[in-house]
Amino acid sequence: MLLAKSVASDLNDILTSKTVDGIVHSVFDQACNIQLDRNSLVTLISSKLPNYPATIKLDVAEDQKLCSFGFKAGMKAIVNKDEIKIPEVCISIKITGAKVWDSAPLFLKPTISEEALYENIEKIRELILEYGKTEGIASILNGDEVDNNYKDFIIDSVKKLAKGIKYNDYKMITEASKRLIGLGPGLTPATDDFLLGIMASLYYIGHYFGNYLENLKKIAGFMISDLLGRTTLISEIMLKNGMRARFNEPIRDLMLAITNSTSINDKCMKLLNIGGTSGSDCAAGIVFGGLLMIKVKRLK
Amino acid sequence: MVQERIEAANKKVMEIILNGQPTLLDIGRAQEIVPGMTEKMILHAGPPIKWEKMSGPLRGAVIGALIYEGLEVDEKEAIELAASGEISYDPCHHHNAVGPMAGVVSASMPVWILQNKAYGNYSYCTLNEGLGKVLRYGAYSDEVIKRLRWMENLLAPLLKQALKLYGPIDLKTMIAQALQMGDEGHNRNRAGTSLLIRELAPYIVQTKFSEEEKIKVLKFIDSNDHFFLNLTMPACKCTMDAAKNIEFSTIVTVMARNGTEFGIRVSGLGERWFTGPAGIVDGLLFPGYTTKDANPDIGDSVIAETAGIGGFAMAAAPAIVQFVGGSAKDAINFTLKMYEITAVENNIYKIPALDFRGTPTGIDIRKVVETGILPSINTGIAHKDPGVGQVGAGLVKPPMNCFEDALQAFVEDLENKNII
Amino acid sequence: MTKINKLFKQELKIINMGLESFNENLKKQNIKTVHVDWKPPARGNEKMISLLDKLK
Amino acid sequence: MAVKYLIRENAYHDSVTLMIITREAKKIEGVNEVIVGMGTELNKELAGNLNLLTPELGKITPNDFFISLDSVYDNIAKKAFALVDELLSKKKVESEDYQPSTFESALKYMPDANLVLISLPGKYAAREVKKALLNDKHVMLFSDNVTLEEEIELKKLAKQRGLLMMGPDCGTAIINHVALAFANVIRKGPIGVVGASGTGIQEVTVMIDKLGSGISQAIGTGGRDLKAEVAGIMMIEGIKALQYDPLTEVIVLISKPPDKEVARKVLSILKEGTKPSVVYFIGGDPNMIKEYGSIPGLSLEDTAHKAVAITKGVTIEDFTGFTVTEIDKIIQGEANRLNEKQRYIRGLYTGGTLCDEAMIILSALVGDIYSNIPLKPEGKLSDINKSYRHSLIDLGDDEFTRGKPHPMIDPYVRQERILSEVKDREVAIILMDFVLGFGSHPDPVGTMIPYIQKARESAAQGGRYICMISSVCGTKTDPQGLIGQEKRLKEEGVIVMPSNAQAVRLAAEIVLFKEE
Repeated sequence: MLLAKSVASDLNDILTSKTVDGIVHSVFDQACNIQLDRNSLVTLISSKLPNYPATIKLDVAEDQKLCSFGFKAGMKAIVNKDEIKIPEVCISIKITGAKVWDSAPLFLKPTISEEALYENIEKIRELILEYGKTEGIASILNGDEVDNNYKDFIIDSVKKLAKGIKYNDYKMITEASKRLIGLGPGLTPATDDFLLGIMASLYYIGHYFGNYLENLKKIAGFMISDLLGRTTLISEIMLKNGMRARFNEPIRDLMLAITNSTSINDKCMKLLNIGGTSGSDCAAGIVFGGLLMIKVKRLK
Repeated sequence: MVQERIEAANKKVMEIILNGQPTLLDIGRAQEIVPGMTEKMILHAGPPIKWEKMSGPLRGAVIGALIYEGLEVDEKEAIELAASGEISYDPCHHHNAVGPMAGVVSASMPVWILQNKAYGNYSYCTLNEGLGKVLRYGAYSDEVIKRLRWMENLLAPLLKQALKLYGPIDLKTMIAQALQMGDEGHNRNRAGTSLLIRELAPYIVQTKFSEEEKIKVLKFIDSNDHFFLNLTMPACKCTMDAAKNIEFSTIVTVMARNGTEFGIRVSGLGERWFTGPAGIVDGLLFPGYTTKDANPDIGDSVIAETAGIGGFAMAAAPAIVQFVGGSAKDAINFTLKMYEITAVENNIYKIPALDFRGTPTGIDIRKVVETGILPSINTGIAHKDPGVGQVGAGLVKPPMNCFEDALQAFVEDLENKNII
Repeated sequence: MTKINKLFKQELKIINMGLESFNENLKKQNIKTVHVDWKPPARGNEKMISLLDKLK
Repeated sequence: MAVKYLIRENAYHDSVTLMIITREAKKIEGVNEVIVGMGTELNKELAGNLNLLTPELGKITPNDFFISLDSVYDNIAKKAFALVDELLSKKKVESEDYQPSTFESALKYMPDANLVLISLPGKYAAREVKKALLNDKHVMLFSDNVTLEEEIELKKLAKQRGLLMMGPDCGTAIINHVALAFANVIRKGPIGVVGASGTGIQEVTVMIDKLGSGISQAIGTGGRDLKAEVAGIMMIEGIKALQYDPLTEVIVLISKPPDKEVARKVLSILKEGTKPSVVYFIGGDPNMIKEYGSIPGLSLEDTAHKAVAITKGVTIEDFTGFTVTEIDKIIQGEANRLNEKQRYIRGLYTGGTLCDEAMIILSALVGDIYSNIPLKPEGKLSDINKSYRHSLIDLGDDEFTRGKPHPMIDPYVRQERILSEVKDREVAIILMDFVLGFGSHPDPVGTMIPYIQKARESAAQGGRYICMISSVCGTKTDPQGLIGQEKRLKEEGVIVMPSNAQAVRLAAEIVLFKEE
């Protein structure tokens, strides 16, 4: 029997007292995804990872890898709000009693000047180029230096997306985003992470400039209005959560820091360290979206 | 021809071992429960041994047991009685029982009662006394005796009641889980003890004892990581016992030490012991002690390795390998080496770090002799003087001659039967 | 095609028994190897070898 | 443009792994472009832009993993996909350092092993070889002290199962360009070698490499293969394999003079084949070789020259000269520095076959040679530790190596020996081989230099100059590096010749020049 250390608040909607069957969708060193139906996933993560929406962090040793429990894709999982059982490997995970991690957006009253905000974003750009991984699309921040198939492939769509947001042209947003979903290797293709970063900036920096959340949500909604079947299930769910302004802990922390603090290095590095290129791709989205929102300020 | 016979016999033995279903049923008083147990009998760990040959910790434990039983009141008289011939000594293993370190069991002691549900046979083991100065390390001071009485008068009855409320406990699953939580089932029992407490706690609370008593019992179990060891051991014992006396089998069914000698029994060789001098444990000594303080290897706990856990499952418990200054990789290699001398990979006991490979199970004396690889055993180190207690923990190996002698006897047996 | 000619087309995968330096040299050439920690059977004890042989 | 692809349905891999795969796949020579990812529309479109999309790839879903690459070579695509599989299935646990205790157990860790390299004590070796053969594994048996009966039994078994059984006492082989035991890093090329002598194979393959060509395979047979009792079982199997091997154009055979009947058998097998061959029976009769239509080699170097000449389609000529310019000047210069009494050559060899070859060349030029492994019984040194007249010593022979490492691994014997040789006032020339490659000492020249210096000093104290001539059996790509090793010898005033044959010839010329 394993104990859950924390559980994301949004799982309240997914995990109920009714016991349902799911299947283990995929297993990695630090994470194991359990698919409940076509549209929902519960992700078990090791205690080493930060909190994410829709995840349950397990109370296991830091270096304990989840694949070491014997989980394999395709195994049956029996799930309710108290417990997840994977009978094939005799493991049950007790959820009751775990700390709830509130994955809801956290908007604070901005405390820094626009100039400081701009500097924060520039700082992130520097950190990405220095410490980030540019094999994904983070190299988009760096002009033409890096030869990268992905970057060349999307540059026009990225520009179009910027234009769409700037002019509040929903059709343009949808069309551009469509050309940006699901590109790149990995479970969360690089462009999806990038879009998630843009959404984070859209919400948090949009909020900094006093935009109504409803309007921001509308744009985010159009960004993923043609999502279905365009990317992996995991990525799809990640983007849907992003649309609802639910981001993982490092993104949320970084966004709060950008709009409220002048020391962002730690928070940014934490994000950059996520996944293969995911963290860097997402941070690139934050920079891109941030600069865009500074330009746009108030949505039309 | 003979090889096929051996393989077939070993296959049968391994089926029995893998199918074993050790289950905790109850607690009872040794004299009433343990077959062949009498008032003036003392059971001990390892192969048979006379009082004269006993090492310090075993003697200490015998003295303590005599005092505890009220047969004699003081140390001097107890020693006289112990040597008088009036007391009969017998290995735990001759009574379906096992005991850690000195392994001393006397008539009034409470014992766990286990049954191998698959084959119906029983096994027994005392309750673990905790750490520090304890009888199993040969201590017999007042506090030791007092604790034993408390165990008899409160701990055992309370747990018995809780068990009655709970019903039988499937120990195999619990041990399997413990292995996945960093135990190896011999020298690290933290996970197993925790699992046991978790299962029993709600029922302990429901017993008809006072709050204070319940708290004391829970605290007692909680304070002792090795509490579960005294369940792992009889679980292994009843698993292995079901596989004894299978003609032509070269699988080891018992390994045990009495502090002077190391002994093994082989399924195809019946009740015979093959013994050699007990080794000195190579390991980490607690501050203030040197190897000179260490008693030779002692205890029945090596039944764990015999059944495929303990040192054989070292890869599951990298923390343990620190006792011998090793790394996590060494822990894995310790386990991998044991596959060289065992018959099968366990179907239930699995090691996360080896991608859930089953633990190496079923020591084959042929493989031990042929490869020259000895079983590697995790164990505690007792002080050589009675009453001092544990001075360290580490790794030990049986003497090679046990296996060589057994092999020779095995061949002679077949020759006598005109099979070869 | 003989097994030798088949071998010529395969990636070498080598079990090394004996000198460990040979194994190291193979590893330097990026060859997959398993080195056997070989010991004389029954530690060279002739009596034991004959007993073991009787059981074969 | 030739697109090869691999699809795995419902397979999920983390991006770190996929990035590594992309990177590693791109590194493979012959792979022009590669894309790895999940089958999303955009990934497929990108694949299309890179011309890496096939109709099948077009059908996959975002939850399918794919890799698509452009390479005209089937085998390269296979290699890339094998790499992908390997990277994807890489166990998280590093247990590769575990060393199983028995052959049987090793098989569990590497069931698809195809070769077993055995260097156990000879007494135990046969038993393990047999197990390997019965499990259909090819064997290289480095161990000696395997009985002739065992050798015959094992080779028959190998032949019956179609397997290689190189050895016993097989010091050198290069299979699929992997150096086994003592062997050099040799270029790939069209020449296939079968040899019954370790350093013989080394010298020939090294010369082939130095001449700009390369080898397909170098199969060792062990020294006794061409004895009447063994009847060349492995030599014949080796030749057949090379005849069948599409990458081999020329076959080279190296052996000490074989049993006559066996020689006929081997040569007739060569004759039956279509591939040209060069045969060097060290010190044997070249006429028989000619009779069977093979080209006889006159030295290890000449053998290499002729094999390379065949592959280049140029005229095949005997090579018995020098490739060094101004050789006459060197001969004169060295001869003039020696005093009247200095007359003899002392060869201190670590490579057995190199010593054999030296004796054959030298005896033809300067007459009687003494040795611990003499050509004729009367040339046997009564005390192997004491040289006499022209002496060539094989320091790797049993009498020197009993209980000690071979001088190619640890040149300790030669260090002492060179000091005692130069004390002899009649010694004019010290001749030395340095064998590089895997298996050999990591710096054979370096370990000798202090002793070369001491030897020079000691001679100088007696008012004498010692001429030192060497050859380095090695290539530029050997772990020790030919160029550095040669350079350091030259810095010590040691003459470095491009082959053993030329080194020996030079020594002879100097002595002869002086006598005139």
